[in-house]
Amino acid sequence: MTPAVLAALVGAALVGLGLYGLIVHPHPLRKLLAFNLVGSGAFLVFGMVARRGAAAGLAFDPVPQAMVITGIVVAFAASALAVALVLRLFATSGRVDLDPRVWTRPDDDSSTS
Amino acid sequence: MSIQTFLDIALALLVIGVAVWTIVARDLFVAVVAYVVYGLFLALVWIRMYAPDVALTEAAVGGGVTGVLLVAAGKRLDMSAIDIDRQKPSTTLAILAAGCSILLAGVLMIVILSLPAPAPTLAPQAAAAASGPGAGLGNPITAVLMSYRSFDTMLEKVVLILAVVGVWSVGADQAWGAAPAPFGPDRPYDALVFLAKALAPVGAIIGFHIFWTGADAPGGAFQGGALLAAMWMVALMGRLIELPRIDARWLRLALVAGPAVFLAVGIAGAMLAGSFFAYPSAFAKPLILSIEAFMVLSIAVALTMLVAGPPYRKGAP
Amino acid sequence: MIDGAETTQGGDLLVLAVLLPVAGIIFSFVLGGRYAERVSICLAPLGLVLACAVAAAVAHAGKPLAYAIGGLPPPLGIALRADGISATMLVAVAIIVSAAFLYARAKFDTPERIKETRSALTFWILLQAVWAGLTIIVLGGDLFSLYVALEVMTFAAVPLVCIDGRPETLVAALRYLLFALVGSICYLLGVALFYGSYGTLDIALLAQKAGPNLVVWVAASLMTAGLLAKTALFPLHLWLPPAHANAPAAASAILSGLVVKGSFFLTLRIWFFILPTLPAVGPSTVLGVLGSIAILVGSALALRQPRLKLLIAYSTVAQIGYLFLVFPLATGAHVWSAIGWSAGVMQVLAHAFAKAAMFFSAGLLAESLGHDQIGRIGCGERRGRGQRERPRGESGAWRGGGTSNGRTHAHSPGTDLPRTTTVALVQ
Amino acid sequence: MSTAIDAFTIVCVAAGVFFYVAGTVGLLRFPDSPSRLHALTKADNLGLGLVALGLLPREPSVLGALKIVVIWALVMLSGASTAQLIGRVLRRGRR
Amino acid sequence: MNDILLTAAGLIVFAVALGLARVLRGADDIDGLMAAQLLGSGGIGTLLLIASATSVPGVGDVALGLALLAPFATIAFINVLESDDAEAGP
Repeated sequence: MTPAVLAALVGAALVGLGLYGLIVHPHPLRKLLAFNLVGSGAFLVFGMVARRGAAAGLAFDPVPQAMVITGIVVAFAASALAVALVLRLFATSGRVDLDPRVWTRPDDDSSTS
Repeated sequence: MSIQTFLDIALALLVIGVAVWTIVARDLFVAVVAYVVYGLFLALVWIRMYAPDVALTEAAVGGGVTGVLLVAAGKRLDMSAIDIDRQKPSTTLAILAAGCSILLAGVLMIVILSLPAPAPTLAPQAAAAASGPGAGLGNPITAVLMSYRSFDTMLEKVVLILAVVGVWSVGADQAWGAAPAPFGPDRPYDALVFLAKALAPVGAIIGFHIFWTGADAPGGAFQGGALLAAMWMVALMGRLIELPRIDARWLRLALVAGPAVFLAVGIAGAMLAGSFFAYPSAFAKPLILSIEAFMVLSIAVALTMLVAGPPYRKGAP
Repeated sequence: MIDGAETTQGGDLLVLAVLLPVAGIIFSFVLGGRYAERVSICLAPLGLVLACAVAAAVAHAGKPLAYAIGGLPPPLGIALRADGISATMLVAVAIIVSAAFLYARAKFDTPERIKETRSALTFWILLQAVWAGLTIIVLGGDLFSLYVALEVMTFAAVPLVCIDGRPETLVAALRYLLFALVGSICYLLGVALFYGSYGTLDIALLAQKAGPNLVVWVAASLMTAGLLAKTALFPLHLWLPPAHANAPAAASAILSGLVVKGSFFLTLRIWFFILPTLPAVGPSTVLGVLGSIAILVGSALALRQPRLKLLIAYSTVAQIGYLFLVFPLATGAHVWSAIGWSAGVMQVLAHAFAKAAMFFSAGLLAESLGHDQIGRIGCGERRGRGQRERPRGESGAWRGGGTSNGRTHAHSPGTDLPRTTTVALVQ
Repeated sequence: MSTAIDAFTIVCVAAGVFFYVAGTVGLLRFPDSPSRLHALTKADNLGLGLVALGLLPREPSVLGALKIVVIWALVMLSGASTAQLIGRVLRRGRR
Repeated sequence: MNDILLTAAGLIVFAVALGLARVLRGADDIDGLMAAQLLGSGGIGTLLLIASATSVPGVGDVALGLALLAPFATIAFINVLESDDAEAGP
């Protein structure tokens, strides 16, 4: 087993682990951490694909590596947006639950469009 | 078993261990510390995969800046969130989640082991292209990002702008136009000020160095931009400088500079080189480097503004 | 089958169609204030003309248009392509987005004496971003570009949901974001596996290479699962109703009419364009069954909603179910496959237009009445301002029932036939 | 000559590893936070410093050597400052 | 020689990773932070050793980047732990 395949297996495990955290944690920031684990697991799979594609004097296939770099930046942007939403939610309501049961049904109060 | 294999396996176990810790940690702060540590180990894994570019990006963006973002958010949420954090999930949910996760991870592992060998690759084409007349760059990743997949790279910069717009959009109406809430305390400790004064300029130089070598060696606009963003944030935490108002014209210009220049060069390519996003072969390298220079600026500003959050005014709801 | 990585006649139009809204975002952001609105209004007709030109060129050529960006053909480069369905979608997107621009002018204008307001600036930029994302999705020829386009759309759609800043909308937006992000990552994993198997992400090249093997099945399943989360097919529909019902009407129209179609369109791309050779009876049956359940569940829940916009949002859940019926209908080489495909495309268009129109109408209604509680849209209020401002045609058939038993009855226009039928059946 | 350099490297790196280990043991075993902080700084400064010193002669280019020196200097700078910051937080009482 | 350096790298990583046990045992936040900082400097040392022992280009630059990021993260975390000023944190 090459280091790359090993890393990809770790990536698969991370995807599973992150998915678990995503489902189980009620706190949105913990969910976000779990999402980041899933993301980095997926990137490791990409990394293996890149490393396996070593050829022509290059130690890796640069195309998937470039994609990983793009993906990391996008995942960060997503985290930042989610954090902003959570903080605003907390500032306006004092809660951060995502559970719909916690919230009074939105139909009952104001209904501006 | 060679020493390297042993190290690889041990590193893999460490990564998984820290990841588990991130998930099961008792409170948010510890989970975030674990996540930053995780980012560090992950960077080592990327090094072992011969991917220093990714390692640097992962360490800077994945671990460092994301960690700072989350820990600052945790502080804002204060203790209030603890009651839901302490909630134990129901056993059914936990078992269901564990089942799904194990299934997904298992299937992925099987598929990973059954990928075809020899692996298909674009490395030969990319190698030829990177040293060829098309781009003239020694770093094939930069060639791919800036030339062959320039379209994706430009779009990804647009995503960053949209994220900034999205973050700003959750601010209060009354605060619009103001600067985001300041980083750090009003009167920082002397040691912090000293560190910020010493670190920020040196770090800025290193950020530029990493961007500049990116043309021919690992590094590039993303990594350089992320480091510059970190250094800007260090200076902000030491209160050496203050955050700009979000309606400042220069800030808006800096945020769009990267994609705008990219777009302009791309459209110019249609007239000068016969195709959108094509570079005239004589000017490929200088053009790419100048686009990257603007991208560094945009990335550094965007990352910082994303961490800084929406505009803030005392008393605004 | 689409062949060719080479740029065809008229391929420039595709790049222009993509770059137009992207340039709009950049200009709106820099100029700020009321210029964001002006830029949007100016670009909309241009986009419409470009979309029509693309459609005309595709019809004229009788084969797909293609453009290799940078003159660098796939697999290393990226291609944009327009075939029949993408040209149709492009025109539909341009029309509905233009309509939303016009509709939103009243609510999201910047007052004279104020330099810039939060909701106006962000709304116009985000709406253009949805437009950009959808354009790239229908024209993109590369799976990774499509991933970035999906993200463009997510990043635009989520803040649109919570643009008015109430806590309910923030929760809805957060849940939407989490679903969408997980969907993106699943899609990305599939992309990695495709690249690992075939060394390319170009849709046309993959179509030539991909065959039925384990990796392809898992990759396609992961991507489909991710896209289903974004499309809100049952059982992943939970995020949709609160998100779509709480956004401003112009945004709801775009979210319900177009944004969910973006990820649905990619599902079509995967199964009918990349993997047409797969014996896909199994997956198409699964998608068909999920679609059927979505129709029943969505319709039933729609009937129980006390608010007009929630009702319309649940109707979207049901209508998404109808969209997925195209999979069992058009898979394979049956006599009905071609008709099934056309019907599927028709349903995409019909729902896009009808649902956008319904949200526009519901928005006007809510604006004039000050609420959108179905029970209170009664006879008493009919003679109010609402009567005068009610749009012609689209929603003339709204009829509020009594609230005596807490149950409300509402009829939707004929374009939303299946739902009306369900309503009738239940009644 | 090369053997001498190798020996120097090995000695320095081994000493560096020792300080890292010592720092960790200190972190694990010392009774209170200020003494743990003390252990931490030893690992930071001496551990990394010795490793860097050992690797310096192996570096073929001047730029590479300069990089190592800069890294060392950066870690010294930040280690000293953050230790002081941590100390202040400790003195003020914890969360 | 390279194997020796790599072994040293491995030793450093595992030594500092043991420091994490401190946090796992339920110490307070400051201890967690110190463990993380120790890991940071251990990571930099490891990267320097790997850079010297293997032919992967650019590892030195990664170490340089880490040397900048470690204090950045530490300062941010300390900012959070200081609970005196109400007005802090981005």
